Amino acid sequence: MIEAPDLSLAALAPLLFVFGAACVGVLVEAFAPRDVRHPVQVAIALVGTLGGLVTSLLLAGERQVTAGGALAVDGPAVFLEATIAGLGALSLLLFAERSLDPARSAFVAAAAVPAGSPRDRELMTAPRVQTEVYPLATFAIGGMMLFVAANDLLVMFVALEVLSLPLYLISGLARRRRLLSQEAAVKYFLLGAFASAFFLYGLALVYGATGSIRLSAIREASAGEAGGGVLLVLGLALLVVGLLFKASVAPFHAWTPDVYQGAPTPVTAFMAACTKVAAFGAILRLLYVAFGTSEWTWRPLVYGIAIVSMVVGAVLGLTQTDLKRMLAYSSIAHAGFLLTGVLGYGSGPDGTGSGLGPTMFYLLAYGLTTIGAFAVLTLVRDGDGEATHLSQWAGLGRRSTLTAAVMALFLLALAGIPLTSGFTGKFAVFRAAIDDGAWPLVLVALLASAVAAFFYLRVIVLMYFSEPAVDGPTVGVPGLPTTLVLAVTVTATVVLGVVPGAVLDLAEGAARFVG
Amino acid sequence: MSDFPFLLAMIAVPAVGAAAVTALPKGREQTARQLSLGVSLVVLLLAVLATIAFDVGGERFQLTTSVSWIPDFGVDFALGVDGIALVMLLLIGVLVPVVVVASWREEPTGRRSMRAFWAWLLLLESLMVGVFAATDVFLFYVFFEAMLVPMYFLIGSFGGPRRQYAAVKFFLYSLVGGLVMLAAVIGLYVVSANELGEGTFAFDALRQVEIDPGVQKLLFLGFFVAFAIKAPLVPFHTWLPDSGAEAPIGGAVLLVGVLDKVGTFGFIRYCLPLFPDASRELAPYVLVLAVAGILYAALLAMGQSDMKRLVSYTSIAHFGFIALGIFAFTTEATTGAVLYMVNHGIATGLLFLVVGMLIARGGSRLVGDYGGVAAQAPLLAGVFLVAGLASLALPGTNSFVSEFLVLIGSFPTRPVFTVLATVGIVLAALYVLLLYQRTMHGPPRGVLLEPAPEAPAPTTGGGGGATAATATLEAPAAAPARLRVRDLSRRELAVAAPMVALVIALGVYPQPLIDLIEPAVAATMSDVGADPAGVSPEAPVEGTD
Amino acid sequence: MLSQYVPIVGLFALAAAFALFSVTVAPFVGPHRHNRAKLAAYECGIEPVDQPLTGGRFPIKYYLTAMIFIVFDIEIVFLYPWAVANDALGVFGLVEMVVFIGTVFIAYVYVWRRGGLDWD
Amino acid sequence: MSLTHYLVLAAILFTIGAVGVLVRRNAIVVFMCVELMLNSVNLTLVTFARASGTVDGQVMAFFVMVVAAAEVVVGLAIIMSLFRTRRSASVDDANLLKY
Amino acid sequence: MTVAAAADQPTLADFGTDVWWIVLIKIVGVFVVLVLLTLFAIVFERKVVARMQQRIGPNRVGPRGYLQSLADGLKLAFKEDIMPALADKPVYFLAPVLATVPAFLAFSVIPLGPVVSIFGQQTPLQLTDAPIGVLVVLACSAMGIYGIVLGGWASGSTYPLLGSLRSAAQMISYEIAMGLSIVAVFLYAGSMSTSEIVAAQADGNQVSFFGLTFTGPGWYAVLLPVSFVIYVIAVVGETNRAPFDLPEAESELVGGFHTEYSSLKFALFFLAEYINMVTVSALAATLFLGGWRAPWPISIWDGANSGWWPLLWFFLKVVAALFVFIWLRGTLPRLRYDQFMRFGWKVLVPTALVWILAVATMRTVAREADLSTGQVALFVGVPIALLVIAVLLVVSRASNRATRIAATKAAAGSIHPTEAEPEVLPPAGPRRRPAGRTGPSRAEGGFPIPPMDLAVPPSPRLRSREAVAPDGAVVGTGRRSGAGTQEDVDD
Repeated sequence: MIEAPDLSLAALAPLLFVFGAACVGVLVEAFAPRDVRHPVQVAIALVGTLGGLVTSLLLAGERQVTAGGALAVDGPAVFLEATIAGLGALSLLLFAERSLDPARSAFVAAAAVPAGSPRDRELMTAPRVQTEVYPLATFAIGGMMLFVAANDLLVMFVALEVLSLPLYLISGLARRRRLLSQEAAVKYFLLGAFASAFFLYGLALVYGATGSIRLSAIREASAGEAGGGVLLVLGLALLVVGLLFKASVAPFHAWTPDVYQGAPTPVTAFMAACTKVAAFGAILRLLYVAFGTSEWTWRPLVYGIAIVSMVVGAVLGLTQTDLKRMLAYSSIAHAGFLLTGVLGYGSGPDGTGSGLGPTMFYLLAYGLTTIGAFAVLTLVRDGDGEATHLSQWAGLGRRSTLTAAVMALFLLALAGIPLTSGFTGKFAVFRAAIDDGAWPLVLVALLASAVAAFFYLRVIVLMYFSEPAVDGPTVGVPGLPTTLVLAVTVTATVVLGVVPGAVLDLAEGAARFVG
Repeated sequence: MSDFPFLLAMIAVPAVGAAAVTALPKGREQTARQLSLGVSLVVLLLAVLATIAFDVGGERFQLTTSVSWIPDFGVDFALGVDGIALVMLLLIGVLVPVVVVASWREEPTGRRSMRAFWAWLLLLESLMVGVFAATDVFLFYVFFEAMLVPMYFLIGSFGGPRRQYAAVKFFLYSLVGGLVMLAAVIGLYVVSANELGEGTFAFDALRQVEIDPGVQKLLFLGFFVAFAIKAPLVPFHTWLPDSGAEAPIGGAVLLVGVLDKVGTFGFIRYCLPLFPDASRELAPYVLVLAVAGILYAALLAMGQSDMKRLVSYTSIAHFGFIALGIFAFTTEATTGAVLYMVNHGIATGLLFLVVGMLIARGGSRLVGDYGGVAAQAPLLAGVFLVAGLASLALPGTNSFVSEFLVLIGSFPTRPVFTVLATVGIVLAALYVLLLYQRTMHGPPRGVLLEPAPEAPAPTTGGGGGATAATATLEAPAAAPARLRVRDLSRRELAVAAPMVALVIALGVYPQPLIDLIEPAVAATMSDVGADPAGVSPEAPVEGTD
Repeated sequence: MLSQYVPIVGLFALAAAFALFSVTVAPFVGPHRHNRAKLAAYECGIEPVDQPLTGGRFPIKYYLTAMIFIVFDIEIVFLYPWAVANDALGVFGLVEMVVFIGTVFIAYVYVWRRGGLDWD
Repeated sequence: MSLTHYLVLAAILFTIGAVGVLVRRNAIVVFMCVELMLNSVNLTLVTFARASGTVDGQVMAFFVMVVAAAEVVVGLAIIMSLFRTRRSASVDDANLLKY
Repeated sequence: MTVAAAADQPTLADFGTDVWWIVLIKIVGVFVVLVLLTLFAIVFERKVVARMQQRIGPNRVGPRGYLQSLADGLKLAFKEDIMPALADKPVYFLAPVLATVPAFLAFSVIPLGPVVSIFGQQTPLQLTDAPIGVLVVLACSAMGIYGIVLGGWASGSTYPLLGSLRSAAQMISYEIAMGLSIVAVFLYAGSMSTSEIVAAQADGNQVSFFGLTFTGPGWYAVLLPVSFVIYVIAVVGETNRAPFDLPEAESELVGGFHTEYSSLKFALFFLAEYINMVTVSALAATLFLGGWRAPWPISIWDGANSGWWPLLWFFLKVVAALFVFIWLRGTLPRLRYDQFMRFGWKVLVPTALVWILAVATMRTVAREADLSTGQVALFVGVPIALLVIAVLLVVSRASNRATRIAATKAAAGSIHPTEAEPEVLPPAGPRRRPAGRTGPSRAEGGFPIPPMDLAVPPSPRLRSREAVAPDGAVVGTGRRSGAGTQEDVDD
């Protein structure tokens, strides 16, 4: 008789909530008539994600390993699950925006219709909307939440795919510039599959080296014989490569600008915020829990990659003329900053590291800010849809003071100016890194911040100090969802900058891995 | 009364004022102006009251407020002032209302509302107060960086033709400096955590930390770079002429008068007490920079054709003096330097204001476009003269006292540097007097002439070195025209009068300020371990250069 | 360790030899009466059009069917081990499988309702 | 044949797949190379399972197959949608997104 | 398992231990059996179908015509072997091999009988077996699809391509149903090894039904009737047999995937199809009909399940199954493709899934709660059955909703039940029947007639060669002169 594994439904409630909502969404897609589908889907997706958020908040303080040891419900998992659920809900609100585009939605009405065909042109302005994106996005959110809670490499891999596959799809569903969007999806998919193959091979090697894929078992095995040998180190490297790809860390960033630019902007926001949280959650867990004792194996690797990512993101960001691409490079640079925090792996014997809390805080802060920034991007439009070229933003401050002000706030936060959440986050991760003696890294990070600040500033300069172009874009009046998102993100950006104490406490208190 | 949180109020009142101005409906420009003036006067009142409440002989930091802010970082929202900070607050209190009045008729470029200008100005005031009042290094850093934003928008939105360039340059310079300092701030925290067991940012606690000399040097450099950029020491100064020239007059006054003082204030408050060993060791290098700045900036100032740039360069020279005073490590010199900070704010502020008034009339920033103003506008010329003389530290003006103190104080320890610095005084006399003479006297020139109907339009955009000679040659061609220079209006008088009064008053009787400053300086000197003995501040004020 | 598979290899060899022999010998045994029409693709007597379908488009339905097949084939992959071990797994195994099949059923219902199973 | 041989074979297959992804231009072929990589992982897993005498690795191979199948479904859908518009599955033809 | 297996019941340990010459004998034996069964099946089919159609069938070659298929095979060998010009040569060449070899292999795990003595060696009458025996069958039958798809594709011709596509779609669709149908068998047998499944069916099933206890037959066809029915239907589709022989539907696709094949290559496809038929019949016998074990009345005789007798029972069962195949072919018309696919996906698959769950639930409940079969059937089976019926009802109503609505509307006269054909072309000239003429036309009358003025668009090749008629009307094919339009004017 095989023993049934222990399964704490309460501890899994956030996951069940989100996945349940996704399943219900699929059923709604199947049964609800087309005209009521959109509001119903939005409602279900929001209920699911917010339910996930609330239940994970209720789980705060939980520390257990459940589902036969496959899932860890501990501080970081719960904190990041809540983060992902919250950010996911915000992204879903952006998905639901219907009053901005004259075409009524950011998503193509029928993905199967070839781009540019007569039917496609007909559907372009039809009131029909794509509603499958909601279950897809909910599945992705569920996958991300699973990703950060995975206590075993296999679950991690499955979660990786559960989060990736819907993303591949929805990044190809833009209503306008469909070719661009489809191309982005193909690139994202091919490179994503490539990276997951690497992750998988790493998994296999680690399994071969340690005989287990449970993170705690790997920890023990790697602690035993001086790091576990070539196989283990190779496996670790491959695993990390796979994860870094998802986190869009240079030099595994090749997809990021293309996909960020091609995907529908709400999806870009979703990817930029949630995927990053999830990927870093997994990186943290993998490095701290499984390889915490063989720190020397990954430290130099992460050290170097952090530098490369910051430099690449900051320097290439300078040359961009498209705002979405620019934000993509910004996200690459931020990934480097986050790695700085990851390096601040401290002294704790049970996987507590001084870098864990700060990194989680940074993830939350960055996610909120970047969603806000992309939300602003959806507001600025011309005849072709969103006006994302830098030159089109000239003089935006004249057209809409408020929009420009909000964008400026987000850009300042991304640049890490004090009294915004970006500064608090940066400070926290840098402190962790310096605490661990990574002086040179922090200096590079600071220089990179300065360089990156230049391209954020350039946008502000354009918005405020340039004359508006004659046939420039218009600033749309956002509907309720986008307004809500902007309100939340602006508030969060300011609050996390001015009085971050409570949230920092939360992150710091949650920063204890189990297993 | 002393329980009243003056400092908090001084930060909160302008911040709330800024929010209120922003919230005003469109078109209420007049209300916005009046509100701003009211708020800034309230801050002045608070500053004065705080000074009264300040006990000169009391503890080092008074009027303290401390609230736990970010416990995870060990950061407190800790405010408190010593004498040095207090005089800076007074300076802010005085300058802001003056600037408000001076900017009363400022016209927005494009369709922009001026409400933003007032809001940014008030926000800037709030943050400046915060910078000087913070006794927590983290809080200081936050204010230090946050201060950039309003200034950036003031320059970028309301500045001159090259405002974009200037704004970005200003921001990036400051940001780079700030980020380097951030590294040092974090490092300081980590060091304190290692030394004290628990990390802290509290200034008083940090002073007690014994830091390894090598680390000290690194941290010192981190802070120093940021401050050196802020208070432009020579290799880091290139942003100031651009920003000073492109900023609106009000912004320029605050920029040079207060904002840049943060740098020198930082030297005194943070570099010296926290890293005494490093300070002593590196002082010669700093002094080289300071003296080089004095001479180099003075030379450059002479070559400027743009009045605002010229004034900016004079400031750089003055900052050299201040730095010299600080790093001479004598109480006199440092007291002089602090006093210089105040006086320079007033004197250069006045100079900027006058230049602004002149530019408002002529529409050009070039020296060569003006001439013979004194005949038409004697009041303006008079104020200009006072400002100029204060700037070159003529005895009887406020700057003299401080400059003299600096030189007297530094001579015993650093004779060579002091002698070299005195050369700067001569150069200062040259550029100020030349400026005055070219614009106020001589035949009328340039844009101040009404063009004759048949005469060709005067060339306003003359290149860098539009000299008096070429301008005089042009003059006969425009002979039939008449000058259209108005003298000072009542509003402008209201701006100039208090400043002139301060120039004179502080030149004659600086003692109250010195009394305020000296104990704090002495405490700093004991922190840094310098020889506190020196010439007493009551040294006879005699002899000129 | 894999000896029970050896006979299969033997059968494979025999079957492959037979089949290969057949296809190889066929051209030599039969008559050869060359005729261009014999080499043309069979089009019921109409002049053949060059390769109308290969390299062109297939109905999307075939693709859909293949996709749905994969989904269910995968389901079967999990059903077989479960079925064999069902007695040992007990109630937990049943519950797991109900959840699993239920989940796949959701996808199935979706495909059905959205017309993925209709051929026209 | 020892287990090492299987591992080496798997590594070679993986490398072939990886190189294929990098050098081939047809999206479908690239995709097939990815699948080759996944299957080489399966081989590795099964070999290790054999070596360690547990069935974990084989169970993992199941999961990998499932995921690979899901990837096929999604990937072909995406590639197909691009192909239907452009009539080409070459990665080089997808060149709208550039710096 | 509580199988009181007879001593000669082989276990898994018995396999893979034979000496090499026994293996060789078995291999050749399986090969010969399959070829012979094919030859038999072909002629058997022809004769049975002929009987069903009131004909005699082949009766010339050999005794009563039983060598007819051998003669046909030999004849095929001496036909001309044609390789179409557009064919992809290597694939075209190898496709028949690819179809045939897996067909043979699939039979390798079919148990033909108990352990017997061959030249003194005790060995089971089965080529081999493995713990995953049935998977070998499934894998091999799946591999066979490649032969068909590649053969159709490599022919470089339209009909074979369509045939192979259809065939692939059909085979994978029905493979799902087939795969699901045997899950319940594994569930009961607790094994995927064919010999163990046969062993599991050996004993009668103790059924206690509310106090009454009796021994039912052990055949899974009886215990799992739904599985069996699904299996039977699915394998008919899987083997491309009538009424599901759509890949080679003569009336639509000429010959389907093998249109371009001739001679021995065609013979190999033919062989593969019949071997597949035999294999699935044998599998049906193994999984559902007790394998080589004697059926009930005979099984009373103790010697029936030992020695070489079981070979007889086994082949009887296979032939019976083959007869069903032929019977179906003789009686049922071919389905339309959409009906066929719909049946597979919308009926077989969900039914199989629900059935699996029902079986598993009943089994688990019975084991855990220690209930008798009858109670379980009452407490679990009945509710599940009701639920399933209700769901099916709802679903079928829902799926027909659009049709019903359309029907109602059509009845009310508001819409036409079918959408009007979009008008592609302008009419070629004045209508044959001027509008003014009274009286109903034949077209409006009762039965449909093709439009008399049908205009067919010119083929692209024609268009490139000659100009379109000057009046802009489209030239109908076959009437290239102006006669057609002239005629219209005359009328």
